[in-house]
Formats: sequence, structure tokens, C-alpha cells
Amino acid sequence: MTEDASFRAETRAWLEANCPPAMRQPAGFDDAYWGGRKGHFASPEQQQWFEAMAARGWTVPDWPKEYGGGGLSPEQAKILRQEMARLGCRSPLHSFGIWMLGPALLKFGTEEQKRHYLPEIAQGKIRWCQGYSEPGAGSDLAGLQTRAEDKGDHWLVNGQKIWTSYADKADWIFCLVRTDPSQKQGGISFLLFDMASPGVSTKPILLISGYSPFCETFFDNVEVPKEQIVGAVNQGWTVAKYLLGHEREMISSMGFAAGEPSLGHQLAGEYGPIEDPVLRAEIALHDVDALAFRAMSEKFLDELKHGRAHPAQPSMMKYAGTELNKRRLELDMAAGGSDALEWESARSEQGTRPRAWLRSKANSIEGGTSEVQLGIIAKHILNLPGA
Amino acid sequence: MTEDASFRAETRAWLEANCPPAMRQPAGFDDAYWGGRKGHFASPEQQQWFEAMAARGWTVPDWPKEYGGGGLSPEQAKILRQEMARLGCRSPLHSFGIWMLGPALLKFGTEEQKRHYLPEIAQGKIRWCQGYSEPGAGSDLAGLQTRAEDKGDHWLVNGQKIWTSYADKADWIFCLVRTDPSQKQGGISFLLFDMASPGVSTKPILLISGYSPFCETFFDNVEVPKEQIVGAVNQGWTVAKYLLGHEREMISSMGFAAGEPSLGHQLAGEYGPIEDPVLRAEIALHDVDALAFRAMSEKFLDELKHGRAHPAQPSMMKYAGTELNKRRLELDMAAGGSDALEWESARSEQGTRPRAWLRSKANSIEGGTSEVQLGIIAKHILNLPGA
Amino acid sequence: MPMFLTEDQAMLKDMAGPFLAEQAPVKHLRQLRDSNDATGFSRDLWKQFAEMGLTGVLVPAEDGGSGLGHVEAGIVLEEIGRNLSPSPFLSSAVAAVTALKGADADMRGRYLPGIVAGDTVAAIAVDELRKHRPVETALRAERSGNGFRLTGGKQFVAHGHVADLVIVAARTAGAAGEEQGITLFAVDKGAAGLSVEGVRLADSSIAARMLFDGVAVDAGAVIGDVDGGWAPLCRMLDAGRAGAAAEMLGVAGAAMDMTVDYLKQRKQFGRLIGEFQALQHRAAHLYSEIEIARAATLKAQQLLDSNDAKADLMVAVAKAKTGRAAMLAVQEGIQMHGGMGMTDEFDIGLYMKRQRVLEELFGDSGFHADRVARLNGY
Amino acid sequence: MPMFLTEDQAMLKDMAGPFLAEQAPVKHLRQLRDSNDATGFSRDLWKQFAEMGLTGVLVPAEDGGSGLGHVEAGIVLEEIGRNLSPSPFLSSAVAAVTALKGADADMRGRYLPGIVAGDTVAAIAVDELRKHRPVETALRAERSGNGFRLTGGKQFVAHGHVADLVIVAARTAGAAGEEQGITLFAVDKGAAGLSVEGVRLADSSIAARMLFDGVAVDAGAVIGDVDGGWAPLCRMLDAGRAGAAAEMLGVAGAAMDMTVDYLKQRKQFGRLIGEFQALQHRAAHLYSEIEIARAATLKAQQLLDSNDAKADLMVAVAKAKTGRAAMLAVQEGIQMHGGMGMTDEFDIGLYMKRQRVLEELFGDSGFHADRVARLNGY
Repeated sequence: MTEDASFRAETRAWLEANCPPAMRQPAGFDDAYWGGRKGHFASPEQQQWFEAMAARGWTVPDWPKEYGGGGLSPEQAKILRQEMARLGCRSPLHSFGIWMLGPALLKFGTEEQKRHYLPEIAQGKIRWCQGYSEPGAGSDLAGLQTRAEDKGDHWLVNGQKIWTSYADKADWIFCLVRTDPSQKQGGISFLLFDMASPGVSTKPILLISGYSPFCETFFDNVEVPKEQIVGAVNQGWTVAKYLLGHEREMISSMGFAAGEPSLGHQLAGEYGPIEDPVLRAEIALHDVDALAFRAMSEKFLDELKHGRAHPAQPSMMKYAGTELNKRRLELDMAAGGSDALEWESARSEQGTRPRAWLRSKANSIEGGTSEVQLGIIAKHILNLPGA
Repeated sequence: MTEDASFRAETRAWLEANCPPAMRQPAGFDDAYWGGRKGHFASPEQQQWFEAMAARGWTVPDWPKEYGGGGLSPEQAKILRQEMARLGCRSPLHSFGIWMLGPALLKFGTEEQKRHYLPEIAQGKIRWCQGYSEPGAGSDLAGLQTRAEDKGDHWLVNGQKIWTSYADKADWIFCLVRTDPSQKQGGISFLLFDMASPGVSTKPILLISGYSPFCETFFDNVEVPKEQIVGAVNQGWTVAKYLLGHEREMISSMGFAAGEPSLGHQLAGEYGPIEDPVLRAEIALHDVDALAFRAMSEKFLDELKHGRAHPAQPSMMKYAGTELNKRRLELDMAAGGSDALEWESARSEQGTRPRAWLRSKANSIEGGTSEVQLGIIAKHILNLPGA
Repeated sequence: MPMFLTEDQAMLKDMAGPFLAEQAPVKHLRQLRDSNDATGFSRDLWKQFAEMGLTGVLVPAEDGGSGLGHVEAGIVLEEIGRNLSPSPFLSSAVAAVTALKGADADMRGRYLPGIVAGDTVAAIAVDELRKHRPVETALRAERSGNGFRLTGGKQFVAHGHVADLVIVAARTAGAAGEEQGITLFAVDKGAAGLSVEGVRLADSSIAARMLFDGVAVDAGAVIGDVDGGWAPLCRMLDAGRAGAAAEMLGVAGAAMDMTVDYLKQRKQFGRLIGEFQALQHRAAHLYSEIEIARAATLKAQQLLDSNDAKADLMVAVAKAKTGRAAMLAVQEGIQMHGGMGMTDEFDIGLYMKRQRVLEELFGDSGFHADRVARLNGY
Repeated sequence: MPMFLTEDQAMLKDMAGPFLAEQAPVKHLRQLRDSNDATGFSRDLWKQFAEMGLTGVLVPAEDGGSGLGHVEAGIVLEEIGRNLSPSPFLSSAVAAVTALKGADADMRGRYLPGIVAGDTVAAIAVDELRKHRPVETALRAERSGNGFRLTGGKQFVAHGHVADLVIVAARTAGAAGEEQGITLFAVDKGAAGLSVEGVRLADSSIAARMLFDGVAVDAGAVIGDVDGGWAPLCRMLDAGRAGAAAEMLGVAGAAMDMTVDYLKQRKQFGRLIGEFQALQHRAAHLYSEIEIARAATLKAQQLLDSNDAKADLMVAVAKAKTGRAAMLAVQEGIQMHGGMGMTDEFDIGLYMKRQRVLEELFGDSGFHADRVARLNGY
């Protein structure tokens, strides 16, 4: 047996022994365990599963062991993913620390920062949120206004963030701040600080879906220790760009390859044959695009893995994938007809369907609007002038 | 009987007596009589019909009698159009002189010019062509390069035009030339001259449809008498803008309100039921748009007639109508399948269908591209900044 | 008939617009929603409709109304759409009135005065499944004594939870899928055996699911002819469809206006976003689509008012075209508002929700595109 | 199998690309067209295909070919599409070879060497009406002595006017609309009772209309089983469809490239038109669509090569998606070229014409979208 094959066999056996059956059922995004000081487990099985995985460092299987990771090779990490997928294992820990801050620290953090922050993330002790967008600067991060003044022994942070996901539930924030108002991108730094610091307050934003996953976050003379900066002063843009690229890759690689690509197949299972001929045709044309996009996702991941993807290709994936998903949910609403309009009934599970439809409208805004992605493609792939 | 009612009765009787039955059949654009020095009649009936109409000034029914027109009131002209439509009478004379130059002369010409040129147009004696576009200036007339130098007793014209419709068949040209290179729109004048002048040459442009309705037209030291200018020197832009607006109105009011708006109805008549379900759905969605656009055409004409149309509304009509027509012909090709691909066979009447399809691609380019129209709407109707 | 508003119609618009903008602007909808109002609209407002003569817009003068037409009803509905004003106007004053106009004098006398007075709320119960397919009507109405007993279910009955009167399409003969054998009934509130569940929809309006468990009605409850209900049902639905198109025009117009305004205010990358050509072209395209939808809707209303044989085709065109245009308006609206459009604080999301409900009401764009195909013989 | 080209495949691309760009660029098509060439392609070029081993790309090694797969055939076809190179490669080396591969040794020996050598041109005769509906095959093949007599018509037979061999789908049992009862025949050039009319199409290629007036073939002309031709017919068509998708990818890619180049050169209103954001966004969208089509086509080819049960679904996806993407590419190409794009002098119009023919070949996007729906159970 090759080394990989024996790793696969061991992993499979371990997962079968340690992943409780309840953790092999699909879960919604919000059903997950998010860790943190205020984290709580929805069930004993969730706790058992999290603790078993965390003990092996498998919440972050490919991070180095010295930072609390599993220390797996890329090939082993892939095998673990495959085996988890085979059993339908849920992710043991949802975390912006894992998805976003961790990769940035691994690349730009000091040794001290890595040893301090990464294990906390791996063990789900600290829940992080991201402070990028500001009321005046959505797609345009270069225009951000939140100030961090150098006060000798600390930074003094004043300003306001928006779209901070779960800021009201997070323990710490990684945050872009302006440290030099005379520059644009050049004057931005990447700070880390505790949300419990005096002067930090949050206010959830009610969305059209009726949910409030985001907050406005206010900083009023927040003092941040000098060393809590990632990368050099005024070099936060580099960190942020890396992270945005990583996020785009993550969104494009996670979000769209999974699930049943044929909406018509799913709907026919739920409702039976699609009788309206025009709706059926539109669903068929959608399904052509969705099945083609699934092939694209596969191709993109293969290219990414082999270092063959164009650096701007994640923009294309993000653009196409989010626009497709919006269209899918429009058709899903059309197929659901008046049943799908119910907002509060038990029958509709409190309007899961229309809320998901409304939620999808943010797909093409968050993480860089479709317009921004198209501009990136025009500039970096097509090399169009002045793009 | 009211005056209008008696005019209608007389007109109907006269048309029935004077319009030969052969001239009551639909004709293609190119089957028409275009007049001019080289003009020839395709049939005795065509000649008879033209001469009968021309004798009454009814080639241009609403032009004043002193300029060779019919002198009809707007209401009478409308009655004439209605009665001609009722009988299916063909237009007796196709002419850019009638459609384009005439209205400009009526508005901007001197009395002498009107008396000289308009009756020639009305009688089909002179066939005109339009010299606007240049190789470097398609949508951007302000950039035009053809020079007319003031040589005291004449203008000396040098340069090149493109997209001159039927320049090889025309007798005279109305032409935009640059009389002041130091200005942009301000330095343009509107000249008239004989295509038989020494130094004028034309070269037909072969189009993707296989037809050559347009020419490149070259001016090599062409001498044009000083008085053959419409409007003041350097004020040709005003004339041209008026004419372009008029052209857009004409295109939007003529081109799209007529005919069978339901493509599906037409196709079902030709081929029987549309069996491919996706094609049928796309045709149905097209027909929704086409029938809605027919209502829009009617509304636009009513508003135009009553001075209620927004001055930029022709841009909207031009944009929507041409894009719709392109879509229609794509669907027409799809419905025609491999039959519609035949290019030269007698069966396909030498490829009428695919040639019309390819011809339609120019709809959204000529007379101001769709992009130009959208820009006009954004600027003049939506008042968007910097548009 | 010229394709623009007559002077009288323009006056009606000048009255209805400010009235709704003042009495029932978006804030009014928010209040009803946030207080979880169980009616879903303001009965006071409905009374004001009556005082202004709007409730009777389609009611003939001899029945106490103003005897106007669908163009006029559409003017009111467009303003309702523009302001997202919750109101039973569409179901009561347009759809139900259209059905009742074809009834005998007895029934007209029973119901129309109440609607005109703003006392009666009427609802339309046609759909039985999640999609609008009136020809599939299956709710049974069986002869019983002097009358009928109704058995079956209805859903998506706007205002059905508070309606004093429900116009019900039922099957007295034939089978689902057949036009023949449908009968329209007027069923009063609180009839024995009728259970009604009000359901809050995405746009905060309330529609009912209704269960008819052998509901007894007498012969006088029949509108028109027994088994011959298809034609009056179609007339009622077409009135509702043209009305929904008009309301969607208001939704689309308001969504476009607030979006274009936003483009003129919001800066990004140091420029007003309205300066970006890609957005300009999309906004211009949207304008064009809405204008065309407006023309189609006006044409449909005019043809309804002149009892033209082609009215059904044009109503289908208007509902489908306006549905698509309004969908584009709210989608582009949300996207161009960026993150702010996703917040409940901004109004654009409320327009998207309302549009989705109107799109579904009386058949969606796909349903009507299919009708356009059928009516054109393919 | 990773979703990118292997080293060998990349080498093939590096060979086929320059070969076609040099030997059969767009100018070559123009020469054939302007000289009104009656063959429609260059037989010399076809010989060169053979010398480079391309004609036998799908022919098993034991039959003298290179035994490669649909990915490799697609590489060649994409370059054919990119250069608009007229060639019988798709019909002969892809579709016909796929059919013949399933035949007995006798027939393989009779035809495959000629194709591999570049001597034999093979054509596919399936369509009988203006739209592709293979299940509607009605051309009759009636038993007659030791063989069959074929009676009926075929159209849209690419290269049929010069083909040495025609693969014909005929009905030996059942009725049009049934899968069962179809049989594939290999019919030689010049068979008695076969009349062939070459028809010049919009893209200057030539396809044949064929009339079979009791054409006699012997039993050895049957490919596979009598009445069991549906499966091999589908295999042949799917090979052709995946091939057409690959060719369309080349058409789309070249159309996009020349358009993007034009955007970088052409000035209007004092700026390069490629600076206009509305055009940038449309070009970026087009890029995205073509990339996705490319992935779908590669996936379909890989599934065909691995005999995957889902290959038919993915082939339908690839044909539909690439058809739409390529249609967008040529439409945007013409529009962005402005007036120049309308002239015969510019190449973009030739791409639009070729795309229209490829779109129709072996079923258009609508046909394949419908197949996707059926294969997904709705």
C-alpha cells in the first residue's frame, strides 16, 4: 500500500469511528459551530465532533503542527477532504480566522504572531471578524477613512466599519485602517484587536432577507498595542489584496462546485414535472450554464492546484458563479410560485426559500461587486486600455 | 361631409383609379423606383404610378406647392397615407432627397435653394446621397477630416467618405466637410455638389450580406461653387444634427411599426407548429417584446404628433427597435434551420433569409450605434453625470 | 384613442399621486409591517379611497360608481405600486368589480354599493396550486338543494383573510383542464365550512389559504351562467392582470427613479457611480424596457376599455413585458445600490419583494408568454 | 484526469495551430470562396492532414490510426475553427470514424485506411428536415434480396457532394419518432438511384441534399445491428457534437481575440474604444462565457474518451453552451467592429457565418438545452 493509500485507510477508519452520525447530515451555514468566547454547541454531537477534530489539528489540516495545524501535506489534506465528503461530514468549525486571517498570518505574520494567534484559531478559542468595508468605501477600499494614529506606544483608532460579518459575535477583529492620510492604498495598515477593547461598539444591520449577519462597527478612541499590526506600517494594502484574492478563490472554489447543478432535476424531484413550457425552457438554459459552470469549477481548481490559473481568474469565477446563483434562485422562486412567497409560515420553514432568494442578491456585491470583477478581467486578462 | 371626409373620398377614388394593381403588391426595398439621371423603371406600371403621383406633387404630399410638393395639410397627408396603406399602394419614389435633404433644406435652405433643389427632388430628377461618415469617424462625426478650403470663388474639397448609400447611383451628394480645422463641431459645413464633378470617384463596399448598397467615396480637388452651402459656414453641425434627429425619427417611426409583430405567428404560417420547446419559448418571449414594442411605436408616434415626445426618445426607439430586429432575425434563422443557411440556391431565393439576417447586424450600427443611443438616453433623459 | 393620457386622466393622476404619496408612502407599509398588523392594510385608507371616488372607478354610474375604465384604474394602481401602498384596490375595485359587473341586478345591488362605499373588501380565489393555472380549476361545486356545496382548496387569495366577499372559481362540470364547466360564485365571509388561514408573504402583504369543506351557497351566489364561468373568469383575470401590470409599472418606475438618484449621489473610486459608462448603459436600457412596458400596459387597458377582441393578447403581453421590465428594475436597483440595497433600511428591497408577489399574481411572465404563443397559433 | 491538456496534447496543439494558421488561414477560405471552388475545401490540405497523422486521430492503432481521443480531435478542431479552415475533418475523421469504429472488421478494413490516408472523404447523412431531429429519421430501408433499398431524402450533409462514403441513418422498422428500428448504412459514392445536389451555404461551405430513389446496398453495408442503429447513431452524433463544440470554441476565441485587438486600436471620440467601460464589461463577460464553454467542452471530450455514462449529458451541455458563447462572440464582435465589421473585407463576418452553420450542425443550442432537461428528468 502506498503511503497515501494507507493514510486514506486510516483516515476513513478514524472518521467512521469519530464522526457522529448526526454530524453527517447536511447543515445550513448558520447551524455550524463558530467557536469563540461566546461559542456554544448546538448539540453534544457537535461538541464531540469538534473536539475530536481539534485534538488532531484537523480543523486546519494543512497548517503546520507548530501553529496548531494538522501538518498534513497537500495530498493528505485532499484525501481528508475527500473522505469527509464521502461520509458527508460537516465542517467541525466555521471560522473567518481559518478562512481569512490564518492564511494572511501564515504569509505576512511574524513568528510571534503566528505562534500566538494561529493555535487560538485552530482550537476555535477566538472568533474573528473582518473590518474592511466602510460606509463611504464599499468596492473602493482605497478610499477608507478609519484612522489609526501613532501614539507612540499604541495606535489610536477612530472610525466606522460596515458589513462586518457577525461582529456582534466576534472576539477579535482584523481591520484595515488608515495610518497615512496623505497616501491612498499606500497609507493603509492591517491591525488586529480585541472587540472587547473600550471604544468598540457594534450594531447589527437588518437585511432584506430579515436576517442580520452583518454589523456596523464603531471605533471611538480605541487603543491598540503597537505590535498588533500585520506586515509593515502602511503596507496593509498588500495583506488585504492577498486576502481578497484568497477569499475570492475560496468563494469560487467552495461555493459553486458543490450541490446539484441541475435546478430542473432538483425541482422535478420536489414538485414533479415542470409544466409551464417557458419556465421549463428557462430552467433548461440555466442548467446548461450550471452544468458548464460545474465543469469550469473543476477546471479552475485543477489549474489552481497546478499553478496554471491566471491570477485574475478568480474574478471570473466569482463573477460567473454569483450571477448564475442569482439566476438560479430567481428560477427557484418562479418554480415555487405562490408557495415560495410565504415568509413566516411553518409550511415554508419561515420562508427559507424567499429569504435564500433575497440573500443571493448580495452574492454579486460582497467580496467585490460583479462590476469590479469585470473591470479586473478587462484590465488583467484582456489588457484593455485604461481599464 | 366635412372637408377631411370629402378629401378622403376623393383621394380614395383617385388612388383606385390611378394606382395600377401591380403597384399594390408589397415590394422589397430595392425593387423601388429611386429616380435620378440614371433612374429606370422596372415596369410600365411603376412608371405610370410614379408619374401620376409626381404630377400631383404627391411624392412629397406635405411639402409646399411652390417647391413641387402636394401642399397638403398634416391631416390631409395623414389621410393620404392611410388610404395608400388601405390599398397597399407602394411608395412611388424612394429618395434620400425626400427623406433627408428635403427636410433640411426646408428648414435651413435659402429661398433660392428651396426653389432650385426641392422640385428636382419631388420630381425624382436628381438622386441624392449622403456624405457623413468617414473611415476615422463613424459614430463620431465631430472628428471628420474631409476638407473644404475656401478658394475665393469656390470650395476645394479633398477627402474621403464611407458608408455613402448608393453613391455609385446618385447624381448629387449632400456632404459634411471641415471648413475650419481649428474647431471641432464648430468647423463643419454642409455642402451640396454634383457627383459628376471632376475629382469625385466611388467604390462600392462589399458587405457580409453579399450586397453592396454602400460606397467609399473619394474627393480629389473637387471644386464646389460657393453658394452650394446649406446654412452658414461652419454651421453645418446644426444642419447635420437636425437631419440625424429627423433620420432617427423616420427610422423609428417607419421601420418597426409595420409588419407582423409576432414572429411565431409568421413562422407557424410558414412551417407549421414550432416543435422545439426551447426555441418556441424564446420566440414567445421575443413576441412579447415585439408586440409590446409595436404598442410603443404607436405611443411614440402619437406623442410625436402632439409634441409630447421627449427630444431624445427617438434614441430609445432606435436602440430598442434595432436590437429587437436583430434578435428576431436570429430566431428566424434558428427556426429556418439548415434551410435558412442556403446562400445561392433558387429554393432559398438566393439566400434572402441569411442575407437579411446578416443585413440586420448593421441596424444597431448605422444611424448611430446602440452604444451612442444608450449614451444619449443616459445623458438627456436620465441626466446621469458625465454621460 | 391616442396613446397618452387625456386631460381627465392626467387630472386623476395628479390627484391619485399626491394622495398616495402623502397618505400611504413606503413608511406606511413599514408601519403596518413592523406592528405586525393583522389586516395588512389600513381600513381608514380604504375609506379614503371611497371618499375620493376611487373604489368605484370601474363601477357603472347606474350602480353608483364613476363608470371609468381600466386606463383610470391603472393610473391609481401605478401610484399604488410607486408608493407600495397596501390596499385591496386591485382585488376589490378591479378584479371583483369586473366579475360583479357581469352579474344580475340582484347581485350587483348586493355587493357593489359596499365596495363603492369602501365598506366591502372583496377577494379573488382562483389558484389552487402554487402556479396560476385557472383552467385547472378543480374545486368542486355540487348541486345541493336550491344551491351548491363547495369542496376544495384555494390559495394565494390576496386579502382573503379579511374579505367580506370572495369570488370563487369552481368546477360544476367537466374536469380540470377544461374551460367548460367552470362556474363563478360569490361567497360571503364566515360561510359555514369555510376555513381561512392568513399567510404573510415576502412583501408583508397577507394572502389566504382557504379550505372549502362543503360550503353551502344558494343559487343566487352564481355569477353569470352555471358551467359558463370561463368567460367571466377570464374577464376578471384580465382586469386583474392589466391592473397588476399597472402596479408593476409603478414599482418599476419608482425602483428606477431611486436607483438613478442613487447613481447621482454615491461616489466610488472618487467619482459618482453614475459617471461609469457601464452603469449608464444599463440604466438607459432599463429606461427603455420600462417605457415599452408602459406602452404595452396602456394599450392593453385601452383595448379592455373598448372591448376589443384582441384585448386578451395585449393583456398577456402587458403582464409578461411589465413583469420582466419590473424584475430588471428591482434587480438592477439592488445591484446598483450595492451593499446598501441589501439593507432593510433602504426601500429598494421592499420594491423587489412586492415585484415578486405581483409577478406571480394572476400568472407570471412565463405563463403569459406561453399565452401569447397560443393566441398567435403556435 | 486533470482538466487541462497533458504534455502530449499541448504538443499536438503546438503542431496543429501553426500548421493550420500557415496552410489554411482565413485567406485560404477566401480563395476557395472567391474562385467558387466546387469542392469547398482543398484536397491537398486533406492529404497534409493525413501526412501529419491527423486524419487517423480517432482511428484505433490496429486499424492504422493513432488511437487518440476526442480531446485530441478537439484540439485540431479548435484550430480549424480559429482559422476557418475548410476541411472534412469533422465529418470524416470524427463523426464517420466514430461510426465505423463500431463496425465489423470487414467494413473497418474497407474504409478506415482510406480515411487515414486522406484519400477518402466521408459524410454524415442524418437530417431530413430543416431542424436536427434524429429520432424522426424516416428514410426507409427495405429488405431487398440480400440487402436493402433506401428511399427518402437527406439534407445538410456536409461535403456530401464529394464524399466517397456516406453514413446514412435509415429506418428499417418502426416509425419516425421511435429510437428502435433505425439502422446505419455505409453508402458508397455514385450508388445507382442516389442523386446529390451540392448547396453553397452562408459560410461558403457546401452541403448536399440527397435523394435516395431505391438505392440498393448489400447486407455488408450495415453498420452494427439492423434496427439497432440508435446507439451507434448517438455515438456518432455525440462525437460530431463535441467536435462541433470544439470548432465553435475556435471560432469564438478568434472572434473575441480580433475584437479585443480592435478595441485596442480603434479610436472614437478621441479615445480608444477599448477604454469605454461599457465595452470593457461586455468583453469581460464574453471572456467568461467562452472560458466556461471551453471547460464544458473539455469535460465532454474527456467523458467521451472514458466512455462515461454521463457523456451524453455533458456533450449536450457543451454543444449548447459553446453555441451560445460563440454566438455572443460573433455578435459582440460585429457590433464592436462597428461599420467595418459589416464589410466583407474584415474577417469577423466570416466567423459569424461559420458560427451559424456550426450552431445548426448536429442540433442547435435549443435542441441540446431540451436534451439536458430530458436527461435530467424534466
